[in-house]
Amino acid sequence: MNGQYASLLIALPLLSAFFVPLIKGLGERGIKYYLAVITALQTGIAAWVFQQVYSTGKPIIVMAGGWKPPVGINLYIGHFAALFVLIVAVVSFFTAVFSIWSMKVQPIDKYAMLFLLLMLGATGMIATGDIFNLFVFMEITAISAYALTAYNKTGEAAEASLKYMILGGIGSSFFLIGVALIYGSLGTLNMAQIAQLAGNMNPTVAQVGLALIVFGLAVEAELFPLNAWAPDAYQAAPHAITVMFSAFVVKAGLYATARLLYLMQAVGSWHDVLKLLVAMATLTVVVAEFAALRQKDVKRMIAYSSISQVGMIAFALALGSQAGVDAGVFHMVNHAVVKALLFLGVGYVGIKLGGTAMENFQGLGKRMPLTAFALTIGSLAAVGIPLFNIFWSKVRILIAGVEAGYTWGVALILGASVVEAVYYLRFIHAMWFAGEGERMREGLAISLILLLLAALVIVIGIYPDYIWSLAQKAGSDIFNVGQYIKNVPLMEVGA
Amino acid sequence: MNCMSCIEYIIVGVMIASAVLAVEWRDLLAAAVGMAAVSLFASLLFFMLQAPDVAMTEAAIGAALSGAVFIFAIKRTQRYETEEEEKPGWWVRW
Amino acid sequence: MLKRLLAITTLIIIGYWLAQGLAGVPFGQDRMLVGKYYLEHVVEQTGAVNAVTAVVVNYRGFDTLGEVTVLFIASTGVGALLWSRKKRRTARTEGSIVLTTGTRLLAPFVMLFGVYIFIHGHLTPGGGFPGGATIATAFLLLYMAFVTYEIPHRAFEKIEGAVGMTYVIVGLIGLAIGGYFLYDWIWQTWGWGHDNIGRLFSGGFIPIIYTIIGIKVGTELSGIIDNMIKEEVSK
Amino acid sequence: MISVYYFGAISLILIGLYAVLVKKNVLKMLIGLSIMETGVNLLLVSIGYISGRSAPILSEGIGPNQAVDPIPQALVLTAIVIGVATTAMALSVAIILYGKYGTLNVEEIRRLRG
Amino acid sequence: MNEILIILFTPLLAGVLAWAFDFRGVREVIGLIGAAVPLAYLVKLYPAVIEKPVDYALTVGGFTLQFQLGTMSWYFAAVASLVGLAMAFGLVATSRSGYDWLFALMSFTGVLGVFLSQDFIGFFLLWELMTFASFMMVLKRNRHESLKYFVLSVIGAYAMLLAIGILYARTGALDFETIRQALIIDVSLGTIGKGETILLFTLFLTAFGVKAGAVPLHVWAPGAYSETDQSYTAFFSGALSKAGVYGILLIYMLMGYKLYAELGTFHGHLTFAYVIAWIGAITVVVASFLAVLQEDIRKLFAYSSVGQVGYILLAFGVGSPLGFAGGLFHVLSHAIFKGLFWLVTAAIILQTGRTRFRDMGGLAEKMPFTFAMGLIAVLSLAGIPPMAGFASKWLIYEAAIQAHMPLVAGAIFLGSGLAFAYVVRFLYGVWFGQRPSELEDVKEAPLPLLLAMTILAIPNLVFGVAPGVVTGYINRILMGDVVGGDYYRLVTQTGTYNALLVSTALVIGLAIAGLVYLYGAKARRVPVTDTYQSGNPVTEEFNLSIRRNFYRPLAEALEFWLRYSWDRFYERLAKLSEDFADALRQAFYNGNVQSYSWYLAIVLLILALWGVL
Repeated sequence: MNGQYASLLIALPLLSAFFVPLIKGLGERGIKYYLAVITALQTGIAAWVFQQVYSTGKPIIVMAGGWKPPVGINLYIGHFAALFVLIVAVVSFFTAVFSIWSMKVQPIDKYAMLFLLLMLGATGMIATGDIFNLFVFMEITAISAYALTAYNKTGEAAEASLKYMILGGIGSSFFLIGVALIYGSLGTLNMAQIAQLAGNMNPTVAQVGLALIVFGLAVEAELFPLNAWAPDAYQAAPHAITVMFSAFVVKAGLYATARLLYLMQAVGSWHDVLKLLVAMATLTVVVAEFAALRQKDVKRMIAYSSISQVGMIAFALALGSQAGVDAGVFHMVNHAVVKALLFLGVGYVGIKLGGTAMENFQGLGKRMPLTAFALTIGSLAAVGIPLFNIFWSKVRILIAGVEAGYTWGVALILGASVVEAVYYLRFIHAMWFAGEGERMREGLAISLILLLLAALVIVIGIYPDYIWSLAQKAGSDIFNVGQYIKNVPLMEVGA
Repeated sequence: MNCMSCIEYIIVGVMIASAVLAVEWRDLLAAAVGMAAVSLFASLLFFMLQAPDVAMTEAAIGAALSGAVFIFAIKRTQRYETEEEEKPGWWVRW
Repeated sequence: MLKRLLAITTLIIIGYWLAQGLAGVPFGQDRMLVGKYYLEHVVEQTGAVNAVTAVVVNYRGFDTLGEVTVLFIASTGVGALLWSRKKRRTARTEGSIVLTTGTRLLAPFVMLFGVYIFIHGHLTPGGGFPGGATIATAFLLLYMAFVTYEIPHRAFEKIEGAVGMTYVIVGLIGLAIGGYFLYDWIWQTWGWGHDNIGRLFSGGFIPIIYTIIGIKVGTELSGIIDNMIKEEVSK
Repeated sequence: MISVYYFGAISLILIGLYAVLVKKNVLKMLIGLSIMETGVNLLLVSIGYISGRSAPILSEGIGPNQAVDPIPQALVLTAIVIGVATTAMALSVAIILYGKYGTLNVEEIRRLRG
Repeated sequence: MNEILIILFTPLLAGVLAWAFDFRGVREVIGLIGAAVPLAYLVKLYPAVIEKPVDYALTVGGFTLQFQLGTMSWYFAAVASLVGLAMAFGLVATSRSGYDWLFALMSFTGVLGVFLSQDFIGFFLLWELMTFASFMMVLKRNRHESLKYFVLSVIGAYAMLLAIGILYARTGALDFETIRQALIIDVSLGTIGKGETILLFTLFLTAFGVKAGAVPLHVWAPGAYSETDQSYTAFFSGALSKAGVYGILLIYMLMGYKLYAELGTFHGHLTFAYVIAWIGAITVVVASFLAVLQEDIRKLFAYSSVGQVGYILLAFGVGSPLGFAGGLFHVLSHAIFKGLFWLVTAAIILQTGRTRFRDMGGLAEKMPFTFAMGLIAVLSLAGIPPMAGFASKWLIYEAAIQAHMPLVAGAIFLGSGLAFAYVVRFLYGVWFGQRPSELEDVKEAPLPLLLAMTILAIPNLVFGVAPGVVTGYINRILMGDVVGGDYYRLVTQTGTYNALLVSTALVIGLAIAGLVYLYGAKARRVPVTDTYQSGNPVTEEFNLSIRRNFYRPLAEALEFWLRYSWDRFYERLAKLSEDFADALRQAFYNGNVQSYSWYLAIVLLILALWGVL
C-alpha cells in the first residue's frame, strides 16, 4: 500500500465522528460498541503505519492535496510519530472499552464524537509537519478536551473546564502570535523549512517568536507554573477521559514543544530558552510532588504525580542532548503505560465504589484484588522501583541530566522522587494493609486490560531493550533536525 | 498624513475605545455589544488591509454570531457584574 | 487598585516586548515566500481566482478540515453540555409586527445570499464560513422574531454529520483517484472547467467543498444558537 | 515607530489580557479572551499586508505581483472560526456554572483547589 | 546458563513462584530450593574463584550489567547465602504467606547482586531492588516504620544515583574498573576538583551509611528490624546491612587514591578514612548505649546490630590492612551471630508471642535447644573466646592500636562492655529467673527454626576455634599476608591469639565446673523473686528488676544526651516538609482561575524582561 494511506489516521476518526449523528438510532450500547470498533480499526491502521515506518526506517510523508511540502500541508510520520500514533490508538481503544462499561452520563452520542475527535487531535498534533496545522490540531484537542472535561455537567467539572479554557485560551492566543511572527519573518509555515531558514531570522523576532511558541505549548504541556488547570481537569473529567489526558494529550503537547524547540536550534537565544525550560520542568516536578503528598483524593494525587512525571519528561527533552531526548521519549512511553494503568484502575474503583477518595481504597486488596494488584504494580512503577519500566527511563533521564551539567536539577528531582515514593507507598499500604471489605466481582474486560497493562509494565521493566531501541530511534527523529529537513521533500519556492 | 491614514487612526482609536469600554462596563449586555463593536471595527480594518474574505467572516461570525451567543448566555445567567469589593488580603486574592 | 496597577505595568512591559518583536517584521513590506508561489500558480493549479479561497480549500485543505472539525466540536460540545431531556424555548414577548413581517420577508433572501456567498467563494470574497454564518444569521432572525420557532435540530444534526462525512469522502476520493488525501481530482485529474476560469463552473472541488462547509457551518452555528437559546424546563 | 495596525492589534491583546487578569466576572473574562483573539487576528492580517497592493483576487487584471499575501488571511479565517468555537464552548460552561454555583464570580468558583 | 546468573536470579524466581503457588508446603519447598541454590553454586565455584574471577555480562536496556565473582564478592556472597539459607529455614516456621517469601527472596537476589555487580547500573538496580523488597517486608507490619526506612534508604539510593551520574559525566563510564582507573589518572589531570570530590564522597557515604545504619542515619534500623518477620530480620540485619559495608569498601577501591590525593592526611591517617572511622566509633558508642536502655528484645538487638556494623565501619576506617582484615572477619562473624540472635528471637516470639523483657523469663527449661543456641550467640556477640566474635573483635582492636587510634580503640572497649551489659540482661531476663505463669505451656521451637539456628551456630563455633580458616581467605582477598598464623593461631605484629589453646582451656574449665556442679554440694532450689533490692521494698515507681527498667539509673545519668534524638529530629523534619507541602499547594493551587492567569502573565513578564533587558 501507498504511504499516503497513512492519511487514514486522520480521515478515519473524522469520518466516524461525523457518522455518529446518523446512527444515533442504535442506542447507547450500540454507539459505545461502535466507538470501540472504530478505535480498534484506528489501532490497526496505526499498527500498519508503525510497521511501515520501522521496517523501512524511512518516515512517511503524507502530502495533503498532493502539494509538495512548503506549498501544501504535510504530515510527517517519522519514528516518533509512528510510535506515538500507535500509543494514542491503543490507549484510545482501551479507554473506549472502558467507556462501554463506565460511561453513564447522557448524551452518549456526543461523548463518542468528542472522544474520537480528541483522539484525532492528538494524532494530528503528533503527525503534522506544519506549524499552523499544529495550532489547528492543538485547538481540536483542546476544545474537545474542554468539552469532555465538563462532560459530567457537575459544578466541579464545569469549574475545571472553565479554568482549562481560560488558561488554554491565553496560551493558544500567544502561540498564534508566535506563529504570526515567525511567518512574518520567514514567509513559510512548514516546519522543515522553518528549521532550514531559522538561522536567517532577525534575532529579536526569533527570540520573541520562539518564546511565545514555547509559552503557548507549555500551557498544554503542563509546565509549572502554567499547569494550574491540570489537576482540576484531571480530577473532574470522566475517568475514561482522564486516562487519555494523561496518556497522550499531554504527550502531544510535550512532543510539539520539543519538536519546535529543536527545529529552532539555529535561533540565537535557543540555549537560554532551554535553560528556562529546564528550570520550569524542575519546578514542575518539585511542586507537583509536594502537592500530591497529602492529597485525600486518589485521582487528584495521581494527577499531580502525572504532572510531575511530565515535568521530568520536559526536563529530559529540554536538556538539549541526544541522550536526554532519547530518555525523554522512553519516559513518555513508560509514563503512558503506567498512567493509563493507574487512571483506569482508579476510575474503575471510583465508579464501582462511588468515589475516588482515599477511604474507598482502604481494603481494596480484599475487595477487588485484581484491580488492587494492577494499581500496586502501577504505583511501584511510578515510584521507580527496579524491574518496573519507569526505573530505566528515570535512570536514563537523570544520568543525561548530570551529563548535561544540570546536577542541581537532578538533585531536586531526586528529592521530589522521595516525596513521590512516600505517597505512593502510603497508597499501597491503604490498599493492602488497612481496612476490610467483602470480595466484589470484577469485570472481565477491564480486568484483562488492567492486567495486560500491568504485564506490559513488568515486561518492559525486565526487558527494556526493545522499547529502548524504539525510543532511541524516535528520539533521534526529534533531535536530528538535519535528517528531518532532509526527509521532507521540500520544493524550491520563490526566488 | 493623507486622509486614508486619518481614517485608519480614527478607526483604530474607536476600536480601542470600544474595547476599553467593553472591558469596563459593568452591564454585561453593553459589554457584549462593545465586544461586537470591536469585531466590527476590526473587520473594517481587515477590509482596509485588503482582506475582504476575512472582513466578511469577522463581521458575520466575530461580530454577529459571537455577540449573539454572548447575549444568550447573559440572558441565561446574570446581566450585571457584581460589585467588586476591594477586600484586602492574601496577595493572590487581592 | 494595586492589582490594576500591577496588571497595567505588566501588560505594558509585555506589550513593549511584543512591539519590539514586531519591529523586526516591518509593516507593509513584501516578505512573501510561499505566498508568492501561491499567487503565481493559483489560477493554473486550482482554477480559483480568489487566492485566499484556493489556499484555504486546496493548498491548506487540511487546516480547513480541522477548522470544520473545531466548529463541529463546538456544536457537539455545546449540545453535550447543555443537554437535557426536555428543552423548550422560554421567551414570552413576541416580536413586533415590523420584525415579524420583515423577518418573513427577509429570511429566505438572507439564506439565499448566504448560499450565494459560499457558491461563489472561489471567485469573490467570501466562502463557506461567512456564507454559513449568514445562513445561521437567518435562523437567528427567525428565533428572534417568533417565540415558538425552533429549528428541526434532529435533522440538522444529521445534516451536519452527513455533510461532514461528505467532506472526508471527497478527500478520500482524492486519495483513491489521485493518490493523495484531499487531492483536487476534479481539477487535476478530470480537468473540468479549465476553460472557464473566473466563472462559476471552475475551481475544481472548491465550490463543492465550500458548499459543504457552508451547509455545515450554517447548521452548526444554528445548532449552537438553538442550544443556547432553549432552556431546560423543570419537570 | 510601529504601524497603527500593529499598535491596534497589540492594544487589543493587552486589553483582553487585562480583562482576564483583573475582572472577576467569568463572562467579562471571556469577553477579554474574545477581544484578545480579535487582536491576534488583526495582527496576523497586518503582518500579511503589503503596502499599495490589493486583495488577492486575481480577476480583473490584477496580477500576482499586485496582491497581498493570501496565507495570513487564510490562517485568520481558521482562527476566527476557532475563536467562536471556543467562545461558544466557554459560554455553555459558564451557563452550567451559573446553574450550579449561582454566581459567576471567579473568587467563589473554587471548589477544586489544593 | 551461566552460574552467576543462576546464583543471582534463582532466589528471585523462586520467590515469584512461591508467591504464585501460594499453598502450604509448595511455597516452602520452592523457597528453600531457591535459597539453597546460591550457596551450593558458590561452594561449587570456590575453586574457580580462587584461580581467577568469574565474569558475566548482561545487556539490559542499553546498559551492560557486568557481574564478577572475585575473591571479595565471593566472600560477601557466601556470607549472605549462608544467612539466606538460614532465613529460609526460619521462614518455613514463622511465615504463613507467599508475600513474605516473595520479598524475602527478592531481597536475597538484591543483596547477592550488589555484591556481584561490577558496574554502577547493575549495582544501583539491585541495590534498589534489595531496598524495595526489604521495605515491603516491613510495610506489611508497620506503615510508619517502613516509610521511615524507605525514605532514608531512598535518599541514600538517590544520593548514590547522583554520584553515579556525576562519575558518569566525568569519566564516561559506569563500570568499576574503568572508573577506578579514570579516577587514578584524574589525580594528575584534575578534572574533578576538590569540591566535587568531597561531594562525591559525601554522597556515597550517605548512600552506604544509610544501609549500614551509621549514626546519624541509623534511625530506621530499630523500627525496621523489629517490625518485620524475625526470621527475615536475621537476613535483614545479618546480610542486608553488609551491603552498606561493602559500599564503604567500594569507596576505598574506586576513589581511595583520588580521595587521598585531594584530601591528604590528618595526623598520619587518611583524612577520609578518619571520617569513616569516627562515624564507626560514634555508631558503636551511641547504638550500644541505646541498646542497653531498651525494654524490648527486638529493639535491643536492632540497636546492637547497628552498633556491631559500626565496628566494621570503624575497622575499615582504620585504613590499615589489618583493619580491613578485622572488618571483613567481623562481617562474617556479625552475620552469623546476629543472624543466630534474630532466629532465636524469632523462636521466642513465635512460641510465646511476647517481645518485652517484663513478660518473659525462665524459658531455658522450656526451650533448651533454643537456649543453647542463644548462649552461643551471646558468647559470640560479647566477644568471649572461643567464638567467632572474639576473633574478629580482637583483630579490629589490634588494628586500632597499631594505627595509634587510642580514642577509637576506647570506643571498641566501651562498646564491648556495653554489649556485655545488654547480653547479660538478655541471658538472664529471658532464659532464667521466674517464669510468668502464662508461659508454662511454651514448647520448643519447631524443627525448621532449630535447623536454621544450627546452620548459623556451627560456623560460630568452627570459626571461633579455627579463625585461621577465615583469615587465610581474607589474606587472599587482601592479596598479602596480613594476618599470620595457622588455622588455630592468629598472629599480628603486636600479639598472638591461640584459639585452640583458649578453647581447650575453656573446655577443661567447663568440665571441671561441670564435675563440681554434678558431684559437689547439692544445689538448693530457691524461688527466684526480686529480692536483691538491698532491703528496700519494691515499689512500682522504682521497680528495677532485671526484666523491668534494669538500666534505668543509666538512663537517668544519660538524661541530658537522651533529650537529643535523631529520630525525633527527622520526624520533625518530615512533619515540617509535609506542612510546607500543604502550604505550598494551598497557596499555589488556590482554585482561583484569575490567580492562575496571573501565573501566565508573570511567565510572560519574565520572558518579556528577559527579552527587553
